[in-house]
Amino acid sequence: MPKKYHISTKPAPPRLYPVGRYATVEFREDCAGSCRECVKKKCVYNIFADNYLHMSQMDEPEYLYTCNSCFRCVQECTKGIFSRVINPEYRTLGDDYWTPAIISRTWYQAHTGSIPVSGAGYRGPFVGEGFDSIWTDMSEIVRPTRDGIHGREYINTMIELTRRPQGLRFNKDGSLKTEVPKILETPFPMLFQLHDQYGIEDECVRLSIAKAAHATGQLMFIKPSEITGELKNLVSCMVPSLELATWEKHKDLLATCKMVQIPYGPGLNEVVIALRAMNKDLAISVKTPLDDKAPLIAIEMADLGVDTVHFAASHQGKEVNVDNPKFLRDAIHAVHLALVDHGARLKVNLLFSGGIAMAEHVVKSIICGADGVVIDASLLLALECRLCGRCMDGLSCNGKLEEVDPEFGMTRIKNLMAAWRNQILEMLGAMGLREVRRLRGEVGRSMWFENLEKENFAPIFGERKVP
Amino acid sequence: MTTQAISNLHSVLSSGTFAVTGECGPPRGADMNVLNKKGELLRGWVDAVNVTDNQTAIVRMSSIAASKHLLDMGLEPVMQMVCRDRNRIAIQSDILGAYSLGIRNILCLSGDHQSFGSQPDAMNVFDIDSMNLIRTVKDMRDEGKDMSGFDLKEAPKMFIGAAANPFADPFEYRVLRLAKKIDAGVDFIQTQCIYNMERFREWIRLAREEGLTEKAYIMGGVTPIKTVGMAKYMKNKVAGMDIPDEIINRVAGVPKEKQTEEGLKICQETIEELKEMDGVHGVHVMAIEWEEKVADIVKGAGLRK
Amino acid sequence: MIVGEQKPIEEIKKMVAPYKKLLILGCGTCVKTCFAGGEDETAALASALRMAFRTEGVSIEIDEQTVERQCENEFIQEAAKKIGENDAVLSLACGAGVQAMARRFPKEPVYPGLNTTFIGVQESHGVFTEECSGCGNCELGNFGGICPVTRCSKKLLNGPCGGSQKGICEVDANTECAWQLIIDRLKTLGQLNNLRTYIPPKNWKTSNSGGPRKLVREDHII
Amino acid sequence: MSENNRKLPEAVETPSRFRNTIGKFVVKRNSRCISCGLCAELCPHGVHVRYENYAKGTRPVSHKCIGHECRDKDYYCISKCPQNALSLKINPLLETMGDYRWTAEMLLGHFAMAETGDLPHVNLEYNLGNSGGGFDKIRFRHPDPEKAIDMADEDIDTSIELNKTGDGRPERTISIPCYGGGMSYGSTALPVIIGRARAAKRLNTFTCTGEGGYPPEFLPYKDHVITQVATGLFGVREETIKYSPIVEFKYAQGAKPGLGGHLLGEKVTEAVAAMRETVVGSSLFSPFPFHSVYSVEDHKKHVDWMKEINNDVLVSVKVSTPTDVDMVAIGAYYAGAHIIHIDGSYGGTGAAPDIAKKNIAMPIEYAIPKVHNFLVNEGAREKITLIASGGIRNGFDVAKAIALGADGVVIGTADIVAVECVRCSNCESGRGCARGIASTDPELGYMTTEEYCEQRIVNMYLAWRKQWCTILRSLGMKSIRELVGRSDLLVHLDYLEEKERATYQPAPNHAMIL
Amino acid sequence: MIVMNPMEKFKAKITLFHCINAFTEHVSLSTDDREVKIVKMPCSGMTTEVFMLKAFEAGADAVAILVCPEGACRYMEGNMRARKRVEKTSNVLDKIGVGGKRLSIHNLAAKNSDSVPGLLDEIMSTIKELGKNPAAAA
Repeated sequence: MPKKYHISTKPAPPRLYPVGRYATVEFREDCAGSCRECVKKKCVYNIFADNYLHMSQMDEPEYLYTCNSCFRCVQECTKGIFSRVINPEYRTLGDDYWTPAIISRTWYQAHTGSIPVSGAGYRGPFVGEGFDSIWTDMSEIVRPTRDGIHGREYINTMIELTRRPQGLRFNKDGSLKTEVPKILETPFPMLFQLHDQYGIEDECVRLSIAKAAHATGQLMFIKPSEITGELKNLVSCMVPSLELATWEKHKDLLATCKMVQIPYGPGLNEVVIALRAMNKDLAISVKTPLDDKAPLIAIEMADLGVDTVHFAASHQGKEVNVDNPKFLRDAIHAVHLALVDHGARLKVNLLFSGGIAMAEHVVKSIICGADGVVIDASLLLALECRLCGRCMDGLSCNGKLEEVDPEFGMTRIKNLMAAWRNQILEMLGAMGLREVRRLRGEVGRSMWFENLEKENFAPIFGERKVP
Repeated sequence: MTTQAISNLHSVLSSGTFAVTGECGPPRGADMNVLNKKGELLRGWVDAVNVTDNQTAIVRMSSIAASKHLLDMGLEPVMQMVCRDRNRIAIQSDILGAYSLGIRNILCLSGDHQSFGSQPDAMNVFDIDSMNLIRTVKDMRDEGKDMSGFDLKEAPKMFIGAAANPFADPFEYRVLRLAKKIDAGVDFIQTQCIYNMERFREWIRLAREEGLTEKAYIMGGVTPIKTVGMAKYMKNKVAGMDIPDEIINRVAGVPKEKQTEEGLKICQETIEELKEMDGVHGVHVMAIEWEEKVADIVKGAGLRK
Repeated sequence: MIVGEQKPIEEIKKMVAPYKKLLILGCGTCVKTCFAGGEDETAALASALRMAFRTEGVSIEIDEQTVERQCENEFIQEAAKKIGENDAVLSLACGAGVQAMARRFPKEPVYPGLNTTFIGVQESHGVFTEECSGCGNCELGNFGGICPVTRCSKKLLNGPCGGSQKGICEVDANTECAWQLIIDRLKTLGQLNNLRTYIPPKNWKTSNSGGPRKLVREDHII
Repeated sequence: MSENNRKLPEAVETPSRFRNTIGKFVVKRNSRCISCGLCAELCPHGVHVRYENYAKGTRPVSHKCIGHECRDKDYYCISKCPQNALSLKINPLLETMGDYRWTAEMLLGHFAMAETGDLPHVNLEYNLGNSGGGFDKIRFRHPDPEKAIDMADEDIDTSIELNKTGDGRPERTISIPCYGGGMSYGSTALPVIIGRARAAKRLNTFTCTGEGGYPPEFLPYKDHVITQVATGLFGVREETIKYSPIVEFKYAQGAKPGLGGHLLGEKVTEAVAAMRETVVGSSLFSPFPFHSVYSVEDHKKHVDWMKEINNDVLVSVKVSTPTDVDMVAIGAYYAGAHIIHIDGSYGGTGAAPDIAKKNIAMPIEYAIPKVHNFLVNEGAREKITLIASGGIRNGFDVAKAIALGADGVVIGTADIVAVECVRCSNCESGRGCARGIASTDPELGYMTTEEYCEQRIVNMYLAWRKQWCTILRSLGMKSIRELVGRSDLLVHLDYLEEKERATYQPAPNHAMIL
Repeated sequence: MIVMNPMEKFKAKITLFHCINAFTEHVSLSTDDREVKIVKMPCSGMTTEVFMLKAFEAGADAVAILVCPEGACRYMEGNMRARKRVEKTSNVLDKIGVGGKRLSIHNLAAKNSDSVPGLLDEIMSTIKELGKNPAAAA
């Protein structure tokens, strides 16, 4: 049995007072005073006692927003003076896609390394856009091949990033004739990169991510100019992102790397040939924006023999520079199917970035046909970024990212990755799969909203009038 | 009611004569001449003179000393005593002292609250209330014992009076309270100034019904109105005072220079009505700091010549 | 409950001026109920005092803590650590609390931050009224549950004085005449006859005229 | 009046166990009030209460207030108050309450039903959630007024049969088309689960043990308690099977299919550990799946085993809703089950990974017609009882589920809401539910009483029954069994032309912050 | 006594407590001569004396509370509570030598955030008149 892969976690409480979800509202003048029944004393979560502690220690009353929403104070207060409110700061976190719930759940995972578990049923909408219109399937009683929750630690989440030979040929003596390039793998299907919009340009942020990549055996895309200071010691986990025109300046760097990333563009072929000539074991990733030409580019790259194509979607997971952009779900599936039709799916690996905000997005991306994903904003969130966008306006960071201790940052990212990986295991376990690679393109393991409606509702209700 | 007359006032009242008492506030200083002057103005017109005890909680010569001065002038004092300033020890000792000086009438009062006086910061005592005080004097007189039950060497024989305010609220309680005071041992009652005759009549009727007018001598209180201003002030600012609007309007209805005269007239009319009223045994003229008019009033009402 | 009121800040400033490290100690029971010495008031006073001294260029360290009750040993003890760290204590408790602190911490100067005003109740929001003088000899039974000793300006036990008009005490237009209340209530209860009873002079020995009072429960002492 | 209906219990007013019941409106009385008592005389809903011999105005009973609706009535207290001492506003709290599936108004509506046994008199939208799909978009087609019948509630039959196989085992009929979902001893407070059993007895239906063993407190109600046999087999003993009228095999739970139960360590108290034969404080994860079941044959062996132990037992098979749920259902039928119980993905749970609750398996709205039609095509539909659960929240959802093809439903969350769950979803954290429902904490676990839970749950079902009767009457049906599979009576808003859509009640649609 | 020169140039610090229902920050209120710190309160009635004092203690030269119009408080009386507290706290500030005028409360017409810069200008002139907060931490 192979050695189990494991990401160690360690609680890493936030440096800043977290943006709580709820606060209670009460006017103390209405209070009965030191009431024997005082709900502030009885609070199961003891938030009020903590509030008083903070009152004497803090300048700003952020701690007001710490309620756990059991409503007992509201309902038990002798004089009924309590009400509740949503923290306006919480309300304005992120955007429609990166919802406050996603952001706060990401913080929770980075803090604890645990997967979010809650009671009561699902609380969200029936269906949503993009990934939210996919339900995954699971194995039911009469299906013999599944592992369930037990033994799931043996589920393999490793993916490959190098091209594969199309078949194996052998010499007469039985030895392998086909030349098999060196295989590059990552232990879980989430590669790291720096966000191209969010996040302050600070070495501690890059170092936090690099350290986490190093500690987990993951790869991180990075520009050579960003490899400064202590990052120089961690190049083994880095994938330099080079420009076609200037790549040769970084030959030294390439000597220590396993993979390189270059953009799609004129002159690419020559660069690929030159890189191959320089080091045949160097994996090559070609990065290109995710647009309506993506399927064609994927085929072109497969034929060209690059190892991996990295499609970058928008921050909200949509195609870029297109009039009616498709969401990742359909875009990934289109690229995947194009390669399958072309008979080239096995030649090349597909990575997608942008809009991967939750562990379920990783699984669903893979179901749609990706080999893996590249995450960025989630890494910043782990470092207590609030995705408020102030950094883009050159304003100070609300999450004080510039003060992150790289060691702390690494722990938070490791925690997040451990939590995500565990969730991937939950889903794979439920599906009875032992390997994440087996999931790639397995849309049969999922149920799509349109199909379910067509299959089950159309016979009853007729034709759907609302898209 | 004791049979043997204790004082001049007692004998006047018990003789059935319509008694007249006046009032004399001791000076805010040790000057006896003021007292002499006031005494002279009252002499001959009244049967006894009430000597107030730091009235309205303003510091004045003690009522015991002032009473003694009047006594020396040949007037009969009614020594007022309030519970505000003395505890029960001081009260009893003062009564004994007063008696030894020849004072024979005592009017037992709770006393105005100090918050109106010259020293609102003072601590008040109110160890016992006026009801307790009445009973204390009575017990000292009739049983010869002080409050602790100690046999006094010589019992102070005092003619005991108390105040009653028919105009204060709650009205229904007023007669009850009178009864309680009489039960406690009061010999005579002086009432608050009467302006609201209707209410007074009702009060005395109820007192009669309860048989109270048989048990104690009731003297109606009167105060002449000097000006409309004074009337209004009394109406609004003085506690327990009830001046109906008709009275004020009547005074206000005459020219300013005639207002005093009108006030005196009202006062005289009141006395005349009291004289005829069943159960009223006398009148108590409170012409405070206006003693020179007492003669006019008494004369005008045909009480003394 | 015991009702108190924060002392003027100038007075407090003068009291604590000699010290470099001051602990403001709140009390979470009665005086919290009347918004004079709970957690919020402690924090507000601490903040105000710090600023008051700062405006004068005086440096003083002000620490704060609030215990459940300053009149109970178990709770007082919770403050021991902070008291040890400070030069003086400004107690936001009633007089009893201040003295309890002074007694438990013999070497620590303890100053009162409140004026203890009376034993009373909150009649409505922000209105507190005195209801009991702790005379040690409760006569409420005679008076329909309204205390003339406390609520009559003259402590009259045998009926109202002549100053009561329209239910208002002669002393203050905002004070109800206790006797009016007593009579009204006895009338409702059908016990007006109570008033005919002569109430003998009150025994004030049980009140503070008898010197400092002490209650010894032999059954509690082992 | 049918036999079944005669057994229906009485509604008894059972107010909130908390001092302040949350209402849609807030009425406040300020200090200007002179307690004249006019408002108490005026208000027909009991918002203002005047106690005999109490001299002060009391706090208004806000949750009974119908709000601005009575503005034009002559009992509108706000304008009638001579002192202007009353004010009225929408309760700002509502914004922070509930979620897409259970909106604040749905919660309040259920609280009101559980309190009174009647439908709420306050204008609350308690039949539709804000989820934007499924039940929340499905409506009953406008009924033909000609068909409507005039029939008293008592005469309408809402009972369903649980044994349709005709295999000689007892016919078990329940008076309402619902029975209680499994809630284990360990996840849920004892008074709550016993209260549910007592309610089940009075309503002539069932409740289910869940996977936590069979506490002896259930014994007085054993004829109304289903024993669940789940993958952990926690607390399952031969005698508990013998007690049971029905045994439920839990293959999966809709909220976390493929994962098995989670009971976090904090909730494993001494009593729970003893019941489950395990160690105090250690988290319990039920395995998935039954490691002895890898085929229909294995499954049949299981079913036979139960039937062997108890000759009168009926067998229910609870599965979640994967793509092949229809195949699973028919498999269960051939293995000899009496009831096939499909649990949709949006159902309740004491603790489940969020990722599972949201993503794994399909919502029940799809699964019901899928399974129903498949069973019909296989000719098995008349021989098996199809029970649906997982995201069925209110009386209307029940009726819609039945019209889509279920015989009846299993209810979990709504029972818990009846005993005042606010779905804060902290069931699993720390000491468990702060409201004393999903907790075995020695303090929190006893915040409720059996009597209270029993009556609140009874009340809620009585109110639901009134809704069912109204629906059935309007459709001209005398029995709820006539409604089964009548999906022709349903419309889905997204499948209607705009004009027709406008004639139906729109689906609530407001942004929420969760 | 620290003597302040009122004419001394400094960047004024203003702390703005606002009810989340009364005001939303659209534009940055800070300018070259003032730094505005914004504290969102669930209701202005939650702004207790402590918060106001703490803001001054933390160095604010002025503190303003933005509340909903009279009668428009979602919690019915929060804005009135806030006003009463401001009156009281202003008194305290006078007594401790900070100056009660530095604390102000403003009813904003329904979500009329545009008037806020104008308010801040008024507050600035008060600060100019009174000088720097003498109680600010050194």
